[in-house]
Amino acid sequence: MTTSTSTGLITYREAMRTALAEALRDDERVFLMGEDIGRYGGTFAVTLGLIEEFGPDRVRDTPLAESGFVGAGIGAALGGMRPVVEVMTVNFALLALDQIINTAATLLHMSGGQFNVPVVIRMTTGAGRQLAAQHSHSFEGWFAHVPGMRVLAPATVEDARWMLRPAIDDPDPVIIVEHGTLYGAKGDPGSGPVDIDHAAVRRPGSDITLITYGGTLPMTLEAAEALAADGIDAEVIDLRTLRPLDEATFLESVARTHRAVVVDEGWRSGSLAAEISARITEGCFYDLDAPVGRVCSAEVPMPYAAHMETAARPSVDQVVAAAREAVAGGG
Amino acid sequence: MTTSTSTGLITYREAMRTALAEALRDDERVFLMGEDIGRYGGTFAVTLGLIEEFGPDRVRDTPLAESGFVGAGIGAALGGMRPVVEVMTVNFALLALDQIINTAATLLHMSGGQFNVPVVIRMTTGAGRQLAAQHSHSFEGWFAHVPGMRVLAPATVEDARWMLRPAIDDPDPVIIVEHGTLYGAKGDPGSGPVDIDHAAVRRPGSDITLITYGGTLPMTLEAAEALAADGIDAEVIDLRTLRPLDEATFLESVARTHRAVVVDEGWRSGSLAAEISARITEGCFYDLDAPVGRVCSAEVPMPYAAHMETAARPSVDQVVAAAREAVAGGG
Amino acid sequence: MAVADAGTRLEMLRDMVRIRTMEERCAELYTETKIRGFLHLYIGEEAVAVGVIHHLGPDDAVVGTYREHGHALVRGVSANSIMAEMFGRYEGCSKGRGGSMHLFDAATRFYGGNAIVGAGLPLAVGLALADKMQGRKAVTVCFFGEGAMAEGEFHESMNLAALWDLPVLFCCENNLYAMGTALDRSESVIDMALKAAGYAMPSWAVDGMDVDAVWDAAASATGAIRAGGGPQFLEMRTYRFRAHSMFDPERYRDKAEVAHWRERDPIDTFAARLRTEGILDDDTWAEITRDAEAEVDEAVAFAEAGTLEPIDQLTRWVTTDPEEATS
Amino acid sequence: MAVADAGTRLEMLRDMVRIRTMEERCAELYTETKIRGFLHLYIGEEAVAVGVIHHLGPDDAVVGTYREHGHALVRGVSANSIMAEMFGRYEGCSKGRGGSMHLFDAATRFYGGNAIVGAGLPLAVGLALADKMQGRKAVTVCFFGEGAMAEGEFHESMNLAALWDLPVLFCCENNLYAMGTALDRSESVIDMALKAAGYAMPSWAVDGMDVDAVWDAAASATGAIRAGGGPQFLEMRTYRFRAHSMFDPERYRDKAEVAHWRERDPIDTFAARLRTEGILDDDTWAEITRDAEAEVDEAVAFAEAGTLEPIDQLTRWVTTDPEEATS
Ligand SMILES: Cc1ncc(C[n+]2csc(CCOP(=O)(O)OP(=O)(O)O)c2C)c(N)n1
Ligand SMILES: Cc1ncc(C[n+]2csc(CCOP(=O)(O)OP(=O)(O)O)c2C)c(N)n1
Ligand SMILES: [Mg+2]
Ligand SMILES: [Mg+2]
Repeated sequence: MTTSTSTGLITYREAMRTALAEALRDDERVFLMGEDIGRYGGTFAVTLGLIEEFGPDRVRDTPLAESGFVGAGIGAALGGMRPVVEVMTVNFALLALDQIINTAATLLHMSGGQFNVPVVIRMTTGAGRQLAAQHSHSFEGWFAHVPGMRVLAPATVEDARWMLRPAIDDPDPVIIVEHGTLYGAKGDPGSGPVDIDHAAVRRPGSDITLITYGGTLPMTLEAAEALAADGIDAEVIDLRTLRPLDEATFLESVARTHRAVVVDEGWRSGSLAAEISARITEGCFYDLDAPVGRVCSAEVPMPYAAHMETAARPSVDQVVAAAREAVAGGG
Repeated sequence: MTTSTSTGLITYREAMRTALAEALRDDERVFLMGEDIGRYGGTFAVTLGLIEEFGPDRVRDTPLAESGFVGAGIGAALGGMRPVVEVMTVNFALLALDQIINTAATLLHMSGGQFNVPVVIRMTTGAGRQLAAQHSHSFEGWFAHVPGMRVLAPATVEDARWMLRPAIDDPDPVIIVEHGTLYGAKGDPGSGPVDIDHAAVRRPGSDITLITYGGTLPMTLEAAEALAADGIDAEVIDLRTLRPLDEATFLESVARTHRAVVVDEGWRSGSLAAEISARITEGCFYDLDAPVGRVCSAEVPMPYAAHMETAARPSVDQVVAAAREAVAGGG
Repeated sequence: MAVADAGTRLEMLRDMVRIRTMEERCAELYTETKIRGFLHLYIGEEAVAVGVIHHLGPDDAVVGTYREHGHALVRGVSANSIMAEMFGRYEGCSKGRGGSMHLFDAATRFYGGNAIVGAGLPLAVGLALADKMQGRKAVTVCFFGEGAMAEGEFHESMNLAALWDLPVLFCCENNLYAMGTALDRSESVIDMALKAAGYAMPSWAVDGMDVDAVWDAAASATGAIRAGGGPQFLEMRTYRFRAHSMFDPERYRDKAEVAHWRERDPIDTFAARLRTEGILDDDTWAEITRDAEAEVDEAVAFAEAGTLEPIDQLTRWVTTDPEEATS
Repeated sequence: MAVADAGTRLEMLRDMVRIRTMEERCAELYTETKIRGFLHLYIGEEAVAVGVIHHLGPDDAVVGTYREHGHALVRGVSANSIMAEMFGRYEGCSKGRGGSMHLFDAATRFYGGNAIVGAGLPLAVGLALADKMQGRKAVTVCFFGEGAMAEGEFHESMNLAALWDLPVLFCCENNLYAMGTALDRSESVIDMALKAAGYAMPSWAVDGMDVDAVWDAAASATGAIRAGGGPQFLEMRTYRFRAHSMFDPERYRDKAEVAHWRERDPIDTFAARLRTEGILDDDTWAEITRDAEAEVDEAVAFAEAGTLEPIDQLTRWVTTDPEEATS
């Protein structure tokens, strides 16, 4: 089912699929649930072929009822299963937010430690495919606000391949956000496991720290190359886990580079980028040579027209400009 | 219906009620809708007596169906009415988030400017009444993240009295968050109108800027008094409007005082306080003598037990300590 | 069954052909990447939009889904502005901000173009509430798929409309699939008209492949609503001939099933009937198809010639320019 | 109607008295500010929890609401730990983190204590799904008010349970009001048992003031579920004698209505019936009430003597201590 090319490179989509198949094979308690994950083959083809191998009970198509089936996933987790629930996009996840926030994230605490909720909830996030204002937003920062959950944002094929296992093993609710533009990306899946407690330095550098996650990692790396051509050696950090934040990794980096720019596809006001900025201010203010910069989406519901959508999203140019400004602005 | 005491002071609850009654009286298109706002008298007695004066059509009790009746409010706004919808608490508003975010906030844009949505949605927020983890959170920062909406947080009796009118006149969706601990607070309602575009300096000062909104304003003012006794003259800014943020007011203040602490009852990670901190870094980094401090709620679902709930929420002592640290830490 | 007059029936045939012609072209244009994003075609279901919307006047309102090109076109939104919208042009009915899934038109009270399944239902309830509170006699028609009926918002909206006795026509387009999920895999009871009983709402199941049947049922339902009978529910039994969207490889249904339904093509069968009845002849048919082609040709040319909104307008329409408030 | 044996019926009487006694005391303790937050009393509705839960074994699960003291107590959660919870003590069944609205107990599979109206329903569906997938024969009972039935989650959960044929007993406690909203102001159809028909789920309306009737209906329903009959729905027609919560001035109903229902007090009427049948005498009654008082006295003393969790434990149980994972 997984198509490994001769080069050993696979797509992000295949990596997720391999991980899901492996989980289904290794652990009887695991099952998948979501809209059109079975007979349709998955909206983004991530679950393609799994129903044939594992059957309709374990690759369970659901009605359109986000609150109901996410809640049922939470209940099944309480009942000893290890559900991996797919919500097509984070935009639709708003319909299930009550269950995720008011039940999954609070139950352990409200029950005084009696009931942990080992559910995994996967969803696509982000823009870039001209899907307009009801399919393109990036609400993962909201999940990262909520105590009681872990939030993962695999940005590489390797993370797509290996983050699921520890997510399933986590006794608490885990949200996995997959940027829609990454599914076709190819990469080396590595041989696992990966650690979901730490951010990763994707490119070491000494002049400035660029901090990002998920869908904006590729363009941030591109920006770093462009900056290198200019003699600016940027370190690129992939947060990987949006909650709990591994601040040690980025604080250590910024303490060395003295400058930082955060790249985040969410709208700027109240973005996850704001939190990173605030933490840097709190954690290494006296090391900073310039204010922490932010490159975020324009504060507009995502437009359909290609040129407008592109204009609304963070771009390589914006990152380069922000980095140059930070480097110029400091001492 | 409104009980004005001889001193001219009224409660925050009475101020809201007076504003609602006035709106119903002045504009035929205005109607109220929500759970138990009519015959019950309002969960927090804000709408007490209004059904008697305006009848059950205009003070419309709804079934328990947050998504349905909030969506109906949005539709009624499109249809030319001026609905003021009450959702009992911001926690329950998660059930209606899809309608608020994916419809109300995007419709004007998706329709290329054709359909604006003049709906007002009121809700209680915050902890302090031992209502535990499903009734006590502060999600208003999430609304402040979303383009297309205005978010108001009246913290004083005067704002409770006068913010509704401009909210109803606003052609776009407006969220009003009312902290549950404020309803009984007494104050002078003033004679209006108030301006909903600007933050207010509630206490001028020169040594440090304390920035807050809503339920934490009273304790921040208390902290300022405690600091004054110590010789630290704190300026207290009440944001009032959480979106769009009036950054000019707080940036001007911080540029003068060189230090800032943000007080926000939301959980720290991804809080509105993070946004304020990031904006200050961006807007007056070189004026700052110390990192911007944050005093937020502990990152825990709100506990029931009084001592634990108190410990989880921002306190005067924490604000004082953060302010002292900022003053000590700087140049 | 009451049948419309010959003129109206010819108009309905014409409208079905217009939709079909426009959408066949959309599919091509998608392949040519002129249209992007998600594109959901209505081909096979034309009788539903046509038979219902023919009963509406200018004061009535329509709430649609992301499969709404047909509804928009019959409602009176021009093919030009629809096509320009899909091309992402400023001349589009949503100024290029919405695309295929978000057609809007204030002039015809066409309220979308909603791509959150089920989310249009509460909106329709609210529009009808506004009409009722303001003493207007309008009907709000809400179209939604049978898949949407599993969503909580369906239930909440049906209850509110019935409880408050609102002038809404709930129009379920039961095409048997929600993406790849067959109705019997998503509903414990597949008789959708029956569900309305739980809200004491009058309901009928209608052959959605027959525009005469749709017209008749919608005549009764809109008539009842206008007479103060409160909300009504119609289950239109229909079928989509094409994939759910342009990304759908249709693994979940077999070709024979599609072929079987194609035999009931709402255009072919209706045209044949009109011929039998002597209402349609070769010349008229040729004219109808020629006009439809011409309309679409013009729309494509219009869209091609359309302009791109300047990027510096990006944050326009996030909030209302005070000059432009409409509601 | 099948009736339980005399011993069981006496136990049911005893359990109703235990609930009543505990809750009358809660009301006093609230006035004394020993209990805080929202307090929702079950007084008047005791027959429902008692008649249903008497059919459950240790493997079964219960999902309740914020009006759940009675369910917890009959399910086997000790009065001590319930009272300590309401006092905010570490010895409480939720360690003082939950309070009155959030009683939980893993030992008896008591899953709350949910204060978002309707939110327990999907949870119950999931618990039953887990049982079914793991081949366990358990029943999950989900209690909810008639007010919750207007929420979308009710509809979504009913459909999922029926579609997947899950072992859930949906138990609607129809006390005619949701806070101050009378049923006919919130539902277009007020026959709640009828709604289950929309999901092809067997359902009955039951006199919820008569514990014999509840016991009998629950016997059939749980029996059907255990026999593989899929989900069942019971509408328990009951009434709350007290206000919705301690803040409710009860403007929405008149005293005569309450008085009328009080004549049907489930404890008084059942005790009278047992006396007539010679099953209950003065001595037994005295013992039952004395025991209940003693149990509550002890619970209050236990709660009073309970400890406050150290504040440095504040962020405990936000995420799971790896040693403590349970599910
Ligand atoms: C809330 C939500 N969930 C999922 C989707 C993805 N989705 C788009 S269309 C669709 C199927 C809807 O089926 P139905 O209501 O029957 O309408 P049809 O497409 O058949 O016309 C799905 C699952 C969505 N847009 N919104
Ligand atoms: C989603 C949500 N909306 C509103 C509330 C406030 N509220 C608490 S109980 C209640 C009434 C519920 O009525 P019903 O379901 O009939 O149960 P009862 O209280 O009568 O037992 C309301 C409106 C809530 N807790 N959750
Ligand atoms: Mg369908
Ligand atoms: Mg009730």
